[in-house]
Amino acid sequence: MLFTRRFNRTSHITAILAASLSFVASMVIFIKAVTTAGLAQSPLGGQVNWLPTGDLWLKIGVMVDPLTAIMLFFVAWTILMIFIYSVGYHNFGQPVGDHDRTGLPPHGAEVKGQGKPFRVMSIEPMYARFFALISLFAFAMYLLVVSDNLLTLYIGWEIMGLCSYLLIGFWYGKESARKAGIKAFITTRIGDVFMLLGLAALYSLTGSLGFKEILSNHAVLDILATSVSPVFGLSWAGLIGLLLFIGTVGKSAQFPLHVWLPDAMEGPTPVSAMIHAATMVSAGVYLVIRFFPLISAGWIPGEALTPTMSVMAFIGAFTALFAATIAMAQNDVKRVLAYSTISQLGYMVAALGIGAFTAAAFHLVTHAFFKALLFLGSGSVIHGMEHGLMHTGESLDPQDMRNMGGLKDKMPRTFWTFVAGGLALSGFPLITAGFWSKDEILSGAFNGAHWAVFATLALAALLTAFYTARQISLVFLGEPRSETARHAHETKPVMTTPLMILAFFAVTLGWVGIPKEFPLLGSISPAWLQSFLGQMVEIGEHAEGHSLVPLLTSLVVSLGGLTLGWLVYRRFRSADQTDPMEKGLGFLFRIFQNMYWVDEAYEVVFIRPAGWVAENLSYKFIDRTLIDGALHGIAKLGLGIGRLLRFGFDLPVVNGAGDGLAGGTKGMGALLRRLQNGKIQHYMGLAVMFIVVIAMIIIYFVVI
Amino acid sequence: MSFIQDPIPWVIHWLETLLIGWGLSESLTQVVLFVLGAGLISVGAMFFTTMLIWAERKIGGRFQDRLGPNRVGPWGIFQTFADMLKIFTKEYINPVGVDKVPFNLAPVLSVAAVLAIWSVIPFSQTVFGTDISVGLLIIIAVGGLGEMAIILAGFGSNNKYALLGAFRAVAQLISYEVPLVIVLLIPVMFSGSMGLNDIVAAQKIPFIIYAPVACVIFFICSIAENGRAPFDLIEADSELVAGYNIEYSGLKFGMFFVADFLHAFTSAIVFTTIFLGGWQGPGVEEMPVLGGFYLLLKTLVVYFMMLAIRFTVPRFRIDQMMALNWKVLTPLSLVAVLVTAVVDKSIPQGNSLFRIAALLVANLILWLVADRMITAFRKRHPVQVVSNKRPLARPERLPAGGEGISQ
Amino acid sequence: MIPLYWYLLLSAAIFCIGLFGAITRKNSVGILLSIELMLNAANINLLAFWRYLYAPNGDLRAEVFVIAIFVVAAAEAAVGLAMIISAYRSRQTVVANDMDSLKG
Amino acid sequence: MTGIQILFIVNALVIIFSAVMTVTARHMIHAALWFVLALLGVAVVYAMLEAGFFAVVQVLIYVGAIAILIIFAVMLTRRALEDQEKPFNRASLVTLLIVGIVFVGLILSIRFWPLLQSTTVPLSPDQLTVGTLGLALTDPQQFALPFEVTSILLLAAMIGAIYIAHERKEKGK
Repeated sequence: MLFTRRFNRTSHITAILAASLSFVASMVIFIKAVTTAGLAQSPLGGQVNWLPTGDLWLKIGVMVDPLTAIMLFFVAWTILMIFIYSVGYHNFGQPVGDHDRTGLPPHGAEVKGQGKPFRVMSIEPMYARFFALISLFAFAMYLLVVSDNLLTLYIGWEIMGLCSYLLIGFWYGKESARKAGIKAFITTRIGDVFMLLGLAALYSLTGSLGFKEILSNHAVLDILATSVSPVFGLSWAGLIGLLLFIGTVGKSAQFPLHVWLPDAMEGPTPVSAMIHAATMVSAGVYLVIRFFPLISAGWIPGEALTPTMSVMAFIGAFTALFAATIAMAQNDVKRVLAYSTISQLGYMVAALGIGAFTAAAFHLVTHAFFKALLFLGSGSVIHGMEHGLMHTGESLDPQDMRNMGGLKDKMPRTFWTFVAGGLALSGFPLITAGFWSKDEILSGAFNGAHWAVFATLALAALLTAFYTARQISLVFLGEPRSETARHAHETKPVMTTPLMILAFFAVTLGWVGIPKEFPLLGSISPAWLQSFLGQMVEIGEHAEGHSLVPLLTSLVVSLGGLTLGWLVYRRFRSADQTDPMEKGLGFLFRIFQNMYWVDEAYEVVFIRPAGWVAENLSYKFIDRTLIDGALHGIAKLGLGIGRLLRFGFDLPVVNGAGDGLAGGTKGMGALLRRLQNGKIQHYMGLAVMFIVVIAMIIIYFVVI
Repeated sequence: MSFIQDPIPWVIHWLETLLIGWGLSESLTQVVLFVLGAGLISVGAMFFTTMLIWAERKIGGRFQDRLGPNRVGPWGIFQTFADMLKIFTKEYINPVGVDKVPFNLAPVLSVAAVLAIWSVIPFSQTVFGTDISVGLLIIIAVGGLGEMAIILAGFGSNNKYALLGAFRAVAQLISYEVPLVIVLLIPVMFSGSMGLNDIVAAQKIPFIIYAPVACVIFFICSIAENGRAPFDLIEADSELVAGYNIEYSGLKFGMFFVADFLHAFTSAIVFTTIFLGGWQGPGVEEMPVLGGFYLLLKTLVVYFMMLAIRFTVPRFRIDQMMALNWKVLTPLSLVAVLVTAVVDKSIPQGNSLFRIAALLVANLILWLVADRMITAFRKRHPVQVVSNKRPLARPERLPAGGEGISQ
Repeated sequence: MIPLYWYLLLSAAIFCIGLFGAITRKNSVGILLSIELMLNAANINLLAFWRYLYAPNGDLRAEVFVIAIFVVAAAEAAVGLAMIISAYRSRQTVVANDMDSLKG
Repeated sequence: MTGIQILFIVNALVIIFSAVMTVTARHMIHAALWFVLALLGVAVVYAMLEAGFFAVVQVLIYVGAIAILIIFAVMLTRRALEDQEKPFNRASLVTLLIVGIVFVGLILSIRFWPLLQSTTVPLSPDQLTVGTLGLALTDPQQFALPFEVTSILLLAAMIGAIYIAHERKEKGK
């Protein structure tokens, strides 16, 4: 990154080469994994000795079991597609912008062609940096997927947190982007802290972090499941599961901590696709799936859920519905998709909550594909719109769906692929992947007799279909509602080819998972996925008969939602016309549109008081002794707390503590700064002196 | 063993028995013999150097179409001794403001550094100073001592030119040590040992056939290491008067002088030992004494090549010298090591002829590729002789009306 | 035959000398020298222990450690001298206590 | 008092003396020279420990590379080195006290340890070859990873040193 700043070609060639290398490797592993029998019992992979600590070696290693194989499959595909796509998205080969500055999206460049000069889009100023960061992102995801112990998984997890922060705030010239980056970082950090707690608890209990040692070891699981933890009488397994699950809540944006994901749209579109499809949110769900044996420890299929699982089921289902309603009322093409992601993740979490293990994994895979497809498609649309903007100098938001319309004829390839993705998202029967996975989940909920979950998810599915139809008809169908839309046109093949490949998977991938009991299709389907993943969990899928109710439900909701949405938004003429739903729902719609004022609520509840505290305590103190803050661990802690309080999202309880600590630190810093004269040798002397003193004390008390 | 086959061990054995017969203890005998051997080697080296100086001047003369020394003795063969006398009797000047310790330490160090190399050279199958397992490393290490000597001389004699010369010298020596050390990995790879005896013993077929590229790189680097033309920027008389030894006179200068010639000859020996199979030759098995003659013969050939290069190739400019090292030799040596390792390991041991052929081919391909790349680079960036900053007196450059030209 | 603790005394002495120099020497190059001395003391210790306690049963950890210390010493010398030179370029001094722009 | 012991003592005295001179010498260049002498002595110690490889590497790395680097630095920062006032800062006495305490502590801790009276057992030659060490360094089950890590450290140091020391022509990019 340091050196390739000037050599854009080198940078993206390097990145794509690396991506395709890992892609090939993943495919090889995948084939190998598929063809190996009894993979769950004896996973592939190996360990290498790390540093010699005393007489035993600290080991790090990789492990490939069915879940990892599946993950590798879609992660590799989506990441490679996204990489290729982003070459086009960042206008490689276009001239350098006239007044582009690093940290701002490109503004376009004047080109003196033959005849009068006209504007074209200009290349991203920080092209090389983008590829460096996104490669790191991909690396972290691979690390997380193939790692065979929780520690390396956590490392990859944190690297991803960092990358998401850097990439969401990629255009750091924009205030909003900066804010969004920080928001994402802090929000996920909250989850991570809990996850770290769970990790520590797990390690201290079992003395190991390896998956194989813990998850496929009945003795350990039983002990964990039966022993009672100090916290609300949960079993240790439940408690740890809950903590890890909170980590997931942060990472894959479940209800209380979902606020960062929509704002993450500030980043470039490939990043959004990366976050939503390939890496971040998938990582969150992957964690829960991976730890499903632990979470579901002590749960017998068909019986009442363990507390942790019921929490997961509730949060998942609620998020699904909640986000779907919000998505219904958004106008930004990317925000709709963002909220749909949240709701789909809710599906998976709910599925896990009710113990439908393979269903969750299945939906994770299919969702990754069609969501990546949708995002890249929307990116292509935006790109086309911006291209239109270059022609007609009008000032409008190229991401606002109300300004689009009629793009079907302008950008056909994007249209068809987008439709494929949208249908998959809304679960269009039989031909799309989304249908099968969603149907799995619904039937799981139904057969498990979790009626509330079932009803919620069904409703959410209806809404999903609805807003998908809304989006498609707003963006592509009808008449162009602005000059720009009229001048938009198809993007380069380097962007559309990945779309097609993804579309292919979005359609066909569902067929590997057609359940056996499915009428007339199930007989011919091998139900490969279930058998492949089913070997992961000893508690098999509780498939007591496949009733037709969930199937019919999903049929009805998807078709109904689609038609409904199309009927409502078919005649949406001009951009400034009020949304037809608003007439229908009125106040409710405004609630949706403003996302239940969650952000505002956080603002009032957390940020204001925290900000007040930060202003009055931390600020002065930071300004006064910033250097101490940088140099002294204590002052750094004070600074960190000041930051944390300032950006809020922290339980108000902490404020008091932070208050005291910050105050204390202030005094401490003021006292310490006299020692702090910047002379290295002074420090060194002091250090040695104190070592000597401490050593003497120890010797005095211990030895003698 | 008889005297004819292998005289020196015979003599040593005889001395041993003699001393023990005189009633010396075992260990003391060893010590005495070591001291004796070391003294003999160094004295012999010194004497040999005088011959070398004469030969070099003679050959140099021939190259430059002169007669060379021809007054003292037949063909001026005693010229060097005359010079030695002169040097010994010269006044012992100690300039003002010099830093005593480094100034006086430098010449000794410079000679010692070269002589230390001789302690690990196997002169024949049975005659060598010591056979320790890291002989090559010792050679490189004492090379470092030589650099110390130069930098001390440059710093000690407080003189701008000396300091400049020392800077240049150390820059050049350190830079050229990099590819030198890298290519030394290749013989180590072949012989599986860093001891010089094992390396020589492994060369039934000299390594120059296995690894010509490494051989050439090593040759160039060792010329640069002892700082003679075309790498004699260290004492480039025309630029910095005499380099680091400008302030020296009398015996001290003589020591630098000797060290210079001795270093050249020593690097020739090292080259022979590492790449030309040292004492290896027909009939050394039954008659080890032949090995010494073979070594001397090969060494003299190599030394003559060095002289030829010295007296024919003009001096590099300093940037050219650095460019040659960092842009050509170092990458080439790295690639050579990699290629050699890959080829050598990929070929099953045993059928040595096929192995040699493969290595040879690989080296030639490498050489060709490097050559093509260099020529292509030259085509793209032709050498610019005249810097365009220099004001060229062109009539059209002159201001109009001719004012500005002083009458 | 030399008992082990001779080596340890020697290395302790070198270490203390180096420590003294590192704390009190004005010239930053001198500080660097002293630190190198301390590293050498550590190496003597490692090798002595290796030779006396570990080498008989073929344990190589100490030697690996010594190699690591060599590398660290080289790296530290390179980076340290680079920093000293650039600091000298910018503020014309090599006296460590004058480089106190980090003071609070 | 065998000969080897005498040799050790002489060598140790040389090392300590030159170390003291290194720390106290006024002229940086002299300090560096004493430093080199001390390093050579340390190399001799290695040789007495039958670690010939490390002895040679000591000479190679320290004398051949580090010492020359240091002398270079001394010359490049020459003007600042002409100061004739005493080379210590004002903390010297306190430090002397501290260091003395440390030294005494070390000696005591050495004395109280029975293991340290142990003497060598002769090694079989194959335990002293460089080959075993090299194999151990490249064996992934033994020390391959630390070895690679050290190499990466060296690379990073090289890049960093170049980046720091190379003066930038124009500010910014």
